[in-house]
Amino acid sequence: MRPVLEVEIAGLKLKNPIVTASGTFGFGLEYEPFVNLAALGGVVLKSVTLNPRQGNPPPRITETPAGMLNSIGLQNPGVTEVVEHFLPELKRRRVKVIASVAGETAEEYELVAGRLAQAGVDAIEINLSCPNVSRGGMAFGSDMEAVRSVTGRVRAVSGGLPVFAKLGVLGKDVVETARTAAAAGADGVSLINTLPGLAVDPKSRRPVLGNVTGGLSGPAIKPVALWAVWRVYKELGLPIIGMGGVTSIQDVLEFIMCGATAVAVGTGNFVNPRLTMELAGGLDQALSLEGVQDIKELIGAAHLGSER
Amino acid sequence: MRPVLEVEIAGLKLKNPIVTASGTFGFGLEYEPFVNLAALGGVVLKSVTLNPRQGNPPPRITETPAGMLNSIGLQNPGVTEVVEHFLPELKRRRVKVIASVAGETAEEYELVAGRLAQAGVDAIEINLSCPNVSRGGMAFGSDMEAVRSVTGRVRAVSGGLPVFAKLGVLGKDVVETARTAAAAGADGVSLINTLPGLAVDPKSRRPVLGNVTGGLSGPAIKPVALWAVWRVYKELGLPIIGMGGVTSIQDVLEFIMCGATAVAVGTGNFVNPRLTMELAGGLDQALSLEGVQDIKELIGAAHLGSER
Amino acid sequence: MIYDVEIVTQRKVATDCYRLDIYAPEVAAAAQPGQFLMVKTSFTLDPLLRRPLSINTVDRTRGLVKILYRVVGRGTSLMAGKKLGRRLSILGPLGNGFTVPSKGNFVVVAGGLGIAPLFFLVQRLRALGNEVAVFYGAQNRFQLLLIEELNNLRVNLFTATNNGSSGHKGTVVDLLRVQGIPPAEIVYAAGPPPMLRALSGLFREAGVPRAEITLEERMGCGVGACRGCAVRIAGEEGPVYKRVCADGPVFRAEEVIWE
Amino acid sequence: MIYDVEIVTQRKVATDCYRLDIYAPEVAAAAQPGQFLMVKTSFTLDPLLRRPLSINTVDRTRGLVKILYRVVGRGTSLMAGKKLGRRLSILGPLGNGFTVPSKGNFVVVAGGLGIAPLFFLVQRLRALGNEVAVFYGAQNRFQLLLIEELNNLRVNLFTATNNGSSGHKGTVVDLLRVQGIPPAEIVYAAGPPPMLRALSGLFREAGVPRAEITLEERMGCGVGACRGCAVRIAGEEGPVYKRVCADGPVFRAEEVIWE
Ligand SMILES: Cc1cc2nc3c(=O)[nH]c(=O)nc-3n(C[C@H](O)[C@H](O)[C@H](O)COP(=O)(O)OP(=O)(O)OC[C@H]3O[C@@H](n4cnc5c(N)ncnc54)[C@H](O)[C@@H]3O)c2cc1C
Ligand SMILES: Cc1cc2nc3c(=O)[nH]c(=O)nc-3n(C[C@H](O)[C@H](O)[C@H](O)COP(=O)(O)OP(=O)(O)OC[C@H]3O[C@@H](n4cnc5c(N)ncnc54)[C@H](O)[C@@H]3O)c2cc1C
Ligand SMILES: Cc1cc2nc3c(=O)[nH]c(=O)nc-3n(C[C@H](O)[C@H](O)[C@H](O)COP(=O)(O)O)c2cc1C
Ligand SMILES: Cc1cc2nc3c(=O)[nH]c(=O)nc-3n(C[C@H](O)[C@H](O)[C@H](O)COP(=O)(O)O)c2cc1C
Ligand code: FES
Ligand code: FES
Repeated sequence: MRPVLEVEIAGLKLKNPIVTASGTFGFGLEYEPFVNLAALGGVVLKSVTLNPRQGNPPPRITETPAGMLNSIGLQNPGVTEVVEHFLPELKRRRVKVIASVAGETAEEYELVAGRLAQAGVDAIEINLSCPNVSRGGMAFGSDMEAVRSVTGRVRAVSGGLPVFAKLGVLGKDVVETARTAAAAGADGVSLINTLPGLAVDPKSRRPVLGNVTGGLSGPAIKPVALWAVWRVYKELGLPIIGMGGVTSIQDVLEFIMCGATAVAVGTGNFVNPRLTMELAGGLDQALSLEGVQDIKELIGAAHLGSER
Repeated sequence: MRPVLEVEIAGLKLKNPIVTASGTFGFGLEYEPFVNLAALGGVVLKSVTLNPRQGNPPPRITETPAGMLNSIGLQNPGVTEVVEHFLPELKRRRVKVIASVAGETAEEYELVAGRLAQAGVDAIEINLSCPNVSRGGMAFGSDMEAVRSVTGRVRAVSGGLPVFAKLGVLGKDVVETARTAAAAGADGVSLINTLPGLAVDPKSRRPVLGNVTGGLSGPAIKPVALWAVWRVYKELGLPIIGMGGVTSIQDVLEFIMCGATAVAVGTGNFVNPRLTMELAGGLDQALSLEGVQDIKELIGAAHLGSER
Repeated sequence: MIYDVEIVTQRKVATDCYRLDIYAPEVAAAAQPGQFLMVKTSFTLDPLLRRPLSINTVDRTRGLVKILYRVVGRGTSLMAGKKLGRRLSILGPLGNGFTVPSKGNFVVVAGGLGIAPLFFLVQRLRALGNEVAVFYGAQNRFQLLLIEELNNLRVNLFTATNNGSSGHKGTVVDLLRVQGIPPAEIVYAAGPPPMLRALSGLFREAGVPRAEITLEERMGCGVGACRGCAVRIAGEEGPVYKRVCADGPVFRAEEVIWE
Repeated sequence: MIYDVEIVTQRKVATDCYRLDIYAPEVAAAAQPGQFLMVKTSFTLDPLLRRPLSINTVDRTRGLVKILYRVVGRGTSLMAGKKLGRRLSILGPLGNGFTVPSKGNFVVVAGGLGIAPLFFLVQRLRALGNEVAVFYGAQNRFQLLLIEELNNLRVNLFTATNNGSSGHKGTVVDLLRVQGIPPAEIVYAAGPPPMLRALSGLFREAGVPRAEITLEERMGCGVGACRGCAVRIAGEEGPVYKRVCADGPVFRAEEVIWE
């Protein structure tokens, strides 16, 4: 008997727990030469703002030990283009779509989320790591008042759709941020966004990235991501989309055992563009080998024996 | 002409910027088969508490991508043994000694620092990442009141010695923590302590570490460490001992260009036990190649051209 | 698009420069001049990302794809250490190549490793019977690669070296300034950014009808998804960031905004 | 103590098991049975840490050090892929070895790869002319390694395999229970923790005068500095954590506190 891979997270049914991490998979179509989108649990889109954004000056990417820094700066075509062009394409492919919402103000988040909800996405993810212009660029996610207002507004315009708050781990304790987001109406959380980072080119004696600082992702951050998932699951028991450095089935299982219901692949797509498909396909065998009949048995399994 | 490698950090003269990271180099003597201690800028000792501590249950170490997790739990022989046994040995070797102080209460920090200062160490580093028992185990470093009181008390018993506050980057914004520590009397800061992390063994479905969570160190965290050094240098201009993932001369230069005056080697010692010596010895040539006459020219050099 | 391939030959062609042949018949069949591969240089997690490398040429009958590269860092030095028989993961062919018209006169300007993508282009242009003038500059004559192969293609070859050990003493830009750009339907160029920038100015002054240059930028995905490989391009409504991997790597010289 | 060495031979001796010879005359000269090396398996940053591996034996005249290991993860599989002539960074000899008395009767109990450090011990004990009985258990007869070498040393060899393909059918602990522990000044053991735990009980019951076992724990530094390799030991004032790398890896069976 083949193990059951279907999971339900905050009311959203996914055929398997494998989804993509926002910003690493474009709008899905870019990966069609490698991936049958319909075989994935779902696709999380690049964060979208109200108007098109050009993003940060290059260089935008640099490699670091077992990881990478990026400072894309939310380059995206704006919500109208996404609603009119990409969503209809994705719908035809019958893949679950989780749209990621970004903005410079709480109003912008609300407007973008409203447009996307109306356009028929399956869930909303709120990218709370954006700089808040009205607070001097401090990330929304480290200001509990901003978390509350953005989450509340997005919740209000998202109808019955599941809403996930995507959090980093710096600034405020992640459990407190998650609790605040949940209280303001988030159905679950996405953990974790990139860590802040910087690299210097010793030859030129300048920061490598055009934007000076960037976000650290990839296998390097996996232990931190697992720690965040573990704590939020243990303290709050919220539905979690876990991510950070996933490159193998073993990584997927680690996230699930820490408490994630779905697992997102980000930087791993760059290393192996077929990774999401291979993971979705390989879970079957991995679970059979371990005698697991339903992947849901494993969610949070590593907590058994620890005081919860 | 050989480039000048001597640096002065918060009044402490080091013959070169290379020091060891607390907890990774024991009390120095363990590395004598590999390293001539007197050739280093200085040795930062394992964090010391008032009484001997046994530390956490094993396993205490696990490897992660380009990094490692540890949950040693401050195993140390207590301040008396350090003062009576290790310090006299180190003194005979004419190496600058920076003693790292830890505790469960502000009183304990004060007592330990006082004993070490009297015993003639060259500087004090306050390990603020310890769990504060009177605040339910929350790290001292993420509680500004605790940072103030611990730093102030240590400052008061340290006479004229330079005092460095060693900070992590979670909990509170590192600039704010550094500012608080400096206002309370710290002469400089050591950046960064490990990031929190966790690993799961999918076979046993349990966390790998006996203590469940641990501290992430090694090259994986280097970008985060550089980011912290960059920010504290830019915002506060404090003297900085930089560390996190140093394994090469290039890494040392990156830290210095971001604003560190001294650079500590931690996990890198495990990979290459001679690393500190090789770096101290190799700086000469690296600087000559670049036409640098005095390493002090490079401190913060990557900020030139950025608004400071 | 993604293949696990075997290294058929690898040989050192100059100081730090290697030419690698891999067996990848699908790629050989599909590749166009100017396209590139994303190559995984290690099976561990460090180095993590793939490296973009141009398709230097293909041998369709033998199913081979050739790569010409210089060791500049960890990824390329790991590649240089791989012996024949070792496997490599490649992704490609990627990107939009050069325009290859079936008739006309063409000028190709290569600086250093810029010859890597341009050699394939020259081959194609010559195979179609076109006239091709190649201006090729390098540090010294040992760094002028594929000279014999270029001569076999019977192109008009002009070289420049910084130390004058072959051809004009100076850069290839100096050479073009001295000699003038021959009349051509399209001028193509590849090489280091300062050279391309100088050439773009020269092409504009000379009134070159169409100039195509190939750009490099650090890459994440290589397939157009991450927006990591941004380059500033003059758009109809002002400057926009385009993707080297998916919108390029070949761009028209006049649309690139040099920072 | 730290050497860049060359691989002289590497051969597969059983499924997933390899024996590696490296040229390291200083280490060969200094090594004692029970000591280990910290081996760097990669020149990149992943895997990062060195791996502890026992000294299986040395050939002092030829300056060789031998390592017997099983591929269980990334580090060991990278090692297995290294061909002769490749270089390796090693640190050692490290730790405190077994007591090697010059006279007496001795019993050696090996489970699986536990034979790695014990083989060197048996050689030494026999070289001194001592009587040695070896009890050796493994999954099956193919996993019983170095049998010919042990026979050449003229020891009393008793084997056990889980499937009965050689010797007693069952574990080496079962075998010892059935056959009884021969009288000996010291009994030595190495193998998986559950076996060592069971043996420790057996030795206590049997009134063995002195039992030395070698322990494994994940290591950071390998030189006693980081306190990463803690093992709980009964101290005079209660349990204390000792370091496998510097206080061991050989401990007296009765002082180990099994968790
Ligand atoms: C479309 C494209 C085609 C290319 N074709 C070739 C080719 O045919 N032959 C060839 O030798 N090289 C080519 N390059 C450049 C090649 O990708 C880099 O030299 C290579 O990625 C360096 O990898 P590394 O790990 O050895 O160096 P790293 O250790 O990653 O870096 C070493 C140094 O190289 C520089 N560098 C790294 N990546 C890039 C990049 N993408 N662009 C510019 N500079 C970089 C950095 O400044 C760094 O200091 C091409 C690049 C692109 C974008
Ligand atoms: C003093 C000492 C001597 C040793 N001698 C030998 C020997 O002679 N031959 C031999 O084959 N092995 C020996 N080992 C075990 C060997 O160190 C591990 O098998 C090796 O480190 C695994 O590395 P890896 O990268 O292949 O596995 P990893 O990918 O690191 O891990 C694979 C699995 O192995 C386990 N593991 C990893 N490291 C250890 C460890 N240090 N102790 C216990 N389990 C571990 C983990 O559970 C993990 O799931 C010795 C260990 C010690 C401490
Ligand atoms: C190039 C790049 C772009 C990203 N863009 C976004 C984004 O637009 N919105 C967002 O919420 N996260 C973004 N992220 C963060 C990822 O979604 C993910 O949280 C992070 O990379 C950790 O996962 P990984 O280690 O698997 O990449 C981006 C990450 C990368 C590498
Ligand atoms: C095994 C181990 C033990 C450590 N113990 C301490 C300690 O006692 N006190 C302290 O302030 N930092 C301790 N640290 C943190 C290091 O001093 C350093 O801040 C961190 O490891 C980052 O540097 P690295 O990446 O070079 O290791 C320890 C780190 C490791 C790996
Ligand atoms: S490298 Fe990702 S879009 Fe070009
Ligand atoms: S491994 Fe560091 S003390 Fe043993």
